[in-house]
Amino acid sequence: MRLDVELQCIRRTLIVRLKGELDHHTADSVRLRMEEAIEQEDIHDVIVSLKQLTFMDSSGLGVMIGRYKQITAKGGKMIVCDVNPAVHRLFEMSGLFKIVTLLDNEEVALSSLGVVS
Amino acid sequence: MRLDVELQCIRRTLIVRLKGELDHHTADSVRLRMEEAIEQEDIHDVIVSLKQLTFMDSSGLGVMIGRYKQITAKGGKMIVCDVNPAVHRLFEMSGLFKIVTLLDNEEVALSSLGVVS
Amino acid sequence: MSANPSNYMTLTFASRSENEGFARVAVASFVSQLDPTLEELTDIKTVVSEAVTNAIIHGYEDVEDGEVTIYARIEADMLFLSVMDEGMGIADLDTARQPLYTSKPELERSGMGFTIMENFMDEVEVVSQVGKGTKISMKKRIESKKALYN
Amino acid sequence: MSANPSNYMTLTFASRSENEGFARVAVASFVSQLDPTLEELTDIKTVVSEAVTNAIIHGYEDVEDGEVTIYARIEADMLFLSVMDEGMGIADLDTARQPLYTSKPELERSGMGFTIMENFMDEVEVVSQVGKGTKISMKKRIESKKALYN
Ligand SMILES: Nc1ncnc2c1ncn2[C@@H]1O[C@H](COP(=O)(O)OP(=O)(O)O)[C@@H](O)[C@H]1O
Ligand SMILES: Nc1ncnc2c1ncn2[C@@H]1O[C@H](COP(=O)(O)OP(=O)(O)O)[C@@H](O)[C@H]1O
Repeated sequence: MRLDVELQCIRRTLIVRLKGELDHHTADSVRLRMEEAIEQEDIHDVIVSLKQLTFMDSSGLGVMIGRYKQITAKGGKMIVCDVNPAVHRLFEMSGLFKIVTLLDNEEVALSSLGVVS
Repeated sequence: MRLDVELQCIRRTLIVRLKGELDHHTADSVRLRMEEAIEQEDIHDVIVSLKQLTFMDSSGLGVMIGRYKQITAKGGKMIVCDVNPAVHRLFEMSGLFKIVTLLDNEEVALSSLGVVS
Repeated sequence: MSANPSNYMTLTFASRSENEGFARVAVASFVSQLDPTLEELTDIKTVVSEAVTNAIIHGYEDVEDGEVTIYARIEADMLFLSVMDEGMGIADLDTARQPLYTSKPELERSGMGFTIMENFMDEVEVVSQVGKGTKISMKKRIESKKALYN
Repeated sequence: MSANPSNYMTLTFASRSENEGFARVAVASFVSQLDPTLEELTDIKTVVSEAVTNAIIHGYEDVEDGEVTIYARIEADMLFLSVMDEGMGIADLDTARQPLYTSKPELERSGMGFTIMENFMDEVEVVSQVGKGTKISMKKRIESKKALYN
């Protein structure tokens, strides 16, 4: 069970691509990597791509909520994209889809932020 | 854990394609299907393709030895093809590769039997 | 290949977070003899993950020398699943089971574990004793894929 | 993500052939924390399959109400693996361990189970008592893939 975090900055938007299984065991490293990246002064918004996420549980919800709070405290937005049906149900159950914007893919997410990639 | 058996007759040659995991649990059904097919009067030789076999243990060796005996009793040959390295080691360990012909693929196996497919 | 009534397994392992993934895979592999749909399998993996994670971080507070036990039984199309720890137990079950309640917000817990278990399983029963441990017993009927195609 | 010393698991299940695949997957998933090569993982799956199959068909003679127990422990890069049954036991161990020997040729057994275990593991110890059961204890050093790439 592994999780890879890929980070990319486009203008003031941080793109986070999660690959693998996000659970309590892997949540810490995801939190640390994202936290550090979001702290960068020039980062304003975050796009989290779950396209290659093969598993997520409520520990993952916790990480998402934490990063949502972090970026909104900076006045930014968090968009989650490429959410599979299983993760979508978790977002619904927790009410997270009401505060986090869910979009189809990275491209749509970027243009919704006015970023041309 | 499942195993599918695909049978095809070309002239007097029976081609058996095993797909999945061949262990004690699945060995019986493989044995029964192959036994019945080899019993057909017009079947002279057997080619077993392991291209899509994802697991095999000594129960699988037992099935192979059993079918080898069955076809040689009829005066025919048994050829096994598309053997992955793991299965190859089992064949070596048991000495089976000395009595069963191992060939690269179905095509080579068919032409070695003088069958044009 | 079909599942006869009453097959079971018991799995015990050290309370270490690296076993969470292993526990999910083991239970999913056991349950796969019922030929569940992908969605059912994901539900079960998620539920195992929630209960095992809770045992590790709440029951044993991340101390790695505890033991987590999973018991799974299949009877016809029913899955019976329990997850047990001998950890600190839960004092107030009603509060604990409320959506979004967590006793460890500092660990960024979402408080959604019990809610997910209740949503993904047909029945969830929690028995807990402070200082003794916690046992979650769950049931789920598996709508076999076979039933859809045959 | 790296494996700290001494993680372990115990898995007990009904002596039914449909559990052979499940047992392989469970052990492989547990061992994967050592980051084994694909070949090592296949070896371990095969060994589990051999020992569990033997417990089921020889130990319990295909009666499904027996119990098979697998114990696995990881210490640094070593895997300790045992497979136990409380079945009929083995009267003559030397004969049983000989390549190609089988007491059940009528079931098309190849007699290669013990030979495969000995080839794929670094050490194999068998303790058996007639009427009491059999315990196979094995060791294998895992040459982590990490060691190859780092
Ligand atoms: N196995 C357990 N042992 C002790 N306390 C537990 C256990 N499982 C759950 N709890 C308590 O119940 C609360 C709610 O659990 P849950 O809904 O899974 O949310 P979370 O794990 O995010 O805190 C936990 O915060 C904890 O206080
Ligand atoms: N768990 C067991 N309980 C009783 N007898 C066993 C057990 N394992 C092995 N044996 C005996 O040892 C013999 C050799 O085993 P093995 O090398 O695995 O070959 P096979 O399973 O093909 O017979 C078996 O035929 C059986 O008589």
